[in-house]
Amino acid sequence: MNAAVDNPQLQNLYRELILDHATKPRNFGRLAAATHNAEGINPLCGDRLSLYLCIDAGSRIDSISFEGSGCAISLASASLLTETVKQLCVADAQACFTAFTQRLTQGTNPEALPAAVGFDKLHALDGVREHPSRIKCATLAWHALHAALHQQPLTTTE
Amino acid sequence: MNAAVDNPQLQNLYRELILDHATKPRNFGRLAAATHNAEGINPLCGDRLSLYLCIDAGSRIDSISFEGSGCAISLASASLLTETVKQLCVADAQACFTAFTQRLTQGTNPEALPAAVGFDKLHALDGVREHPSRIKCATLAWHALHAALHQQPLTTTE
Amino acid sequence: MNLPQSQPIRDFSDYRSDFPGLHQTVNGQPLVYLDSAASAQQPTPVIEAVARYQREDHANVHRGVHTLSHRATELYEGARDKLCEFINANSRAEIILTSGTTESINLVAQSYCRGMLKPGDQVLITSLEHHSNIVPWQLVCEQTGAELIVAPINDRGEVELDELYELMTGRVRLLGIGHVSNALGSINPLHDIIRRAKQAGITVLVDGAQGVPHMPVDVQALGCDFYAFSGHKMFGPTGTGVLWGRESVLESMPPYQGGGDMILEVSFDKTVFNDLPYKFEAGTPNISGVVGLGAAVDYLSAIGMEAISHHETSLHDYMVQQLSTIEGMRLVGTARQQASVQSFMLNEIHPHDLGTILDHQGIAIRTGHHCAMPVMQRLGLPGTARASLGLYNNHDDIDRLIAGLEKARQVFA
Amino acid sequence: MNLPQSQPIRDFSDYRSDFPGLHQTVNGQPLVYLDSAASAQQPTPVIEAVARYQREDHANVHRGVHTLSHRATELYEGARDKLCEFINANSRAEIILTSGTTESINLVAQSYCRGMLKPGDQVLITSLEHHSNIVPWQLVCEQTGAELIVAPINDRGEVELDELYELMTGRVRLLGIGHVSNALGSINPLHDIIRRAKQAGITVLVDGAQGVPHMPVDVQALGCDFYAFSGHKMFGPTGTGVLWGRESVLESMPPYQGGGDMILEVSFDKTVFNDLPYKFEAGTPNISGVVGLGAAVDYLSAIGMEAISHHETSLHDYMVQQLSTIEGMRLVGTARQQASVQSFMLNEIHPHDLGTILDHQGIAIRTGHHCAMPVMQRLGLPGTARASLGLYNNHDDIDRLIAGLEKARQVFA
Ligand SMILES: Cc1ncc(COP(=O)(O)O)c(C=O)c1O
Ligand SMILES: Cc1ncc(COP(=O)(O)O)c(C=O)c1O
Repeated sequence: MNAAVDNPQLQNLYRELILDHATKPRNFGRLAAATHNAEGINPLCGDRLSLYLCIDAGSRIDSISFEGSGCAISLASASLLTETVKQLCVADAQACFTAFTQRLTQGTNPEALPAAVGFDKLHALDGVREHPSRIKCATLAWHALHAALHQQPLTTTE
Repeated sequence: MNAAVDNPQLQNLYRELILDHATKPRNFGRLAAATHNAEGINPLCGDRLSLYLCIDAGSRIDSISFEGSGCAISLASASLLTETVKQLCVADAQACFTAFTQRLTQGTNPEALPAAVGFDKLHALDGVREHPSRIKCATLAWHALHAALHQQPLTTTE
Repeated sequence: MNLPQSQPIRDFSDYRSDFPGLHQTVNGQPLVYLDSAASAQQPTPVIEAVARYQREDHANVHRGVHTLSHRATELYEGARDKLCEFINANSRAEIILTSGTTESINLVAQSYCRGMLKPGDQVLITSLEHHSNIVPWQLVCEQTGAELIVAPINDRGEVELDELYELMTGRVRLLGIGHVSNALGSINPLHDIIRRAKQAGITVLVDGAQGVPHMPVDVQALGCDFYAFSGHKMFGPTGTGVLWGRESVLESMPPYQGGGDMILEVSFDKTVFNDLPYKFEAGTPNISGVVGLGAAVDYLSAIGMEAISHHETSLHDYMVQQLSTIEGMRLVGTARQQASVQSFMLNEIHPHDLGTILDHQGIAIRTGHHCAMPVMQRLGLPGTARASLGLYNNHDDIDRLIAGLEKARQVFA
Repeated sequence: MNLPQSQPIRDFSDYRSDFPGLHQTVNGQPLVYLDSAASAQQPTPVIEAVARYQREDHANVHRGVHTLSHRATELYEGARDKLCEFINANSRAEIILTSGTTESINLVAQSYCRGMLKPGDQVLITSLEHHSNIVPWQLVCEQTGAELIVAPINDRGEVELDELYELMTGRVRLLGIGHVSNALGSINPLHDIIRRAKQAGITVLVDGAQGVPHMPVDVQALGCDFYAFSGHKMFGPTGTGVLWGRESVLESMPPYQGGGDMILEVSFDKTVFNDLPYKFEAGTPNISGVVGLGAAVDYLSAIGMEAISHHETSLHDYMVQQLSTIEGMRLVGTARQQASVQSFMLNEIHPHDLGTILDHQGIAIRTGHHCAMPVMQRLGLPGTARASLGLYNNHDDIDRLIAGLEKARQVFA
């Protein structure tokens, strides 16, 4: 972000990492071999993301991708999500969902997460907490993850 | 009216003549041989009056009656109406309708009415002008007259 | 329970000063407002909440990313949360914000019943109902070929329970019943009635327009499926109301009106409706009104509905006792359980004339059929005079009413 | 017409002080409100009219004999008279008071269309419409088996008139068309469109939600059959709106909702509906809201809709000119006739992010699909950023917007 942006709250929202993931999302595209998928819609802004997962016989998320359009916050969050839960078992991914959404909506710190989980990067989204109208953007992909894990093909953040 | 009633506006509304006609309405009942009739409903209070007329070949109101239930103002007005238009020709009765409703709603004095018309008694209802919510009571029977003369069987004051 | 006249209900005298509408003269006399069943006066906190919202917080809700829109949304949705707690709904998804009881009932008639009723089916109501709990069912019965059937009332103005229960056959698909009669004040024994209806597999809508302002309401304890009420009768703004519905029932219903906010996605091929409660809230809602309604809930909750019910019951007892002392008085509606409303006739004086004579003395009552013509037909009356109470009324109001009626007797002596 | 930046529109600067909502800071900056198309701020006379009504005049309308009820009725019906004059309706019977544009359109879809549409019939709309002028027709078409057909728009955001006229065959029973697009600001050439529709025997409903606040409207001159609009977009309270309908058409329609006030007489055998406009106004109306709407009409009339239209047109021209100076700016919606609204995209920045960055600078715009998803689909956009004007906006607001957008460019540089 250009240093000329003087507003600290704004800087806190659009951190380097967020802008980086938003403009160069990781794991972007469609997984042809997906075993699970879900679509998330944020009616607030009309954003929609599709999440694709390959879950192997051992209940591990073997691969994951997303596609769709959205604001910087929802794209960055989706991109970070894919990095975070890839290679996790379903239960750990579910724990991530709970930890992340609680952190954003209630400000609580995640309870002891399994060692396998690399949660720290997600703290880049902490600035969203000060922007209540954007929390749904940050949680959209996560709700889609939750829906996919529970085999519900469509979810919304309303 | 009991002289103990000290309120002049109230005295002006419930004059002796009004109370007399309300408690002993003239020409009350149904005219079996009616050639014209109409029913008036005042949705404000649920009052309903039926007006019956015998109009002869010469377009004169040979006989007239009314029945129904209503407040003192609407009963007295209906009773006075029957006395006023009985024996008038249809055109004069229509002129009475116009004169009376205009007097109540706009406060205008009747334009020169035909000599045959005894309009003066109706001035007993002048007090109604100060009670806008009661004007519809006083005009109910008159609207029924208008409807009967125009062969419309149902009218309302809404 | 008859309170002696000398025992003022102290706690409530304070609340009276919160209602600016009460502190005026009408026809030269201090106003006595005994028409709360038609619409209640509003306390300053409600009036101020609306004005403050309009001055400081207004923007459209739900779809805005800017600060004002967010603030408006928080206030609007915050009111929904308050209402949810106030009637002990299971979830905020069950609180559908409408323009009033009438719209709430029409919503159920059209969205729940219209697609479901078939010729031969029946909708059951009682003779006590307000037109708003009659005409929507007449319309949908006419549209579907179903039949509207009506349980009778007795001379006291109570629903004849035996006959009501007899009518609850397998053909009945919905029972629409009032909580409290606005014409006669009768409180229906809802717990028993709803239990019997549910045993017979009947969906129950309660018209709570006259219930919510006067007593604690717990929709889960009642066990009904729908409960409808209006903001303006519970000291909130006009143009607001609630349809509470059981979530599973609401889920099964198609939307009522189409428009903004009730959709997730619109294309010309397919439209995906939004989740509850938004599925039933099309278009820009009455935001300022709902904010005021939230303030009304706060106001009532702070006093406590139990206390309000107790206060009004005492006052109603006193009113009945005092009215009975007047020569030529006929009380209309003498149900064993009554709330906040008393209808009556005085000698042969038409109610409309009574209303005018009382108005001249600054006393506001309602006269006529009270939108309950079938009640009047059943009792053989063209209408009644009706005095109805709110939490702000007191013994003095009743005494003024009694004196005013004495004067009316003289006018027609 | 491009005004040089140095020429302030003097007359209008005074009105700004009438709107308390504009005089606050948001995120530490003086508020710039550019979201009037979603909902307008209210001037003090409107806010005061509502509060005064609630403090001094409130009671239920129409059926009361006492003074307050009479006063409330006069105020409520007085507002109807003002609205009648404001849009030059032929008679007050044609002014149906609703909760907003959305309800107005649903009323027509259900009451006018539902009983009349048959399989094979068509309802015609355009791709420019707001969801409130789409979904009600989808619902009624699904209910009746009729077909919803859609006239396309071009890249500028104008309805393709040739194709619209070609679709006006004998099968079309109703045309629903917006006056001004809330998403793109396009003004439809209503006079020509309505003339062609009437020649083809088609009933025309105009969605005037974005017309009435910004220009003179004369429903008789337009020649349509229905005209729908909302109070909250014309500086009045939420929860209010109007359906204007041609009297003969309204007469022919069955009631929409059932309840109090819309009936003359209710019995279980037969119910007689009330005359216009009451036939379509069931239940206690939004009295305080309508009183406020009457005050809004007075306010607008005092300024003059011609003057407002002129002011906003100048300002819109200035906004377009200034926006065009920004690097990476893409104007969305460039119809030759445009009013009060401008949508745009800046570089690859998602509108939602733009909205947040502007909000941080105290600038309120709307972002997203603006309840017009088909427009977005047609233009291949997920949504837009939209700045919209009201009579109170000025050059400074535009300058602040431009500066704010420059900052957004830097954030995403
Ligand atoms: C063009 C248009 N039509 C209809 C509507 C719906 O109006 P309301 O939400 O007030 O019912 C709007 C406003 O959102 C609009 O801009
Ligand atoms: C028992 C009852 N039901 C329904 C209604 C209708 O309420 P509203 O007019 O607020 O829609 C009323 C009020 O008039 C009522 O008293």
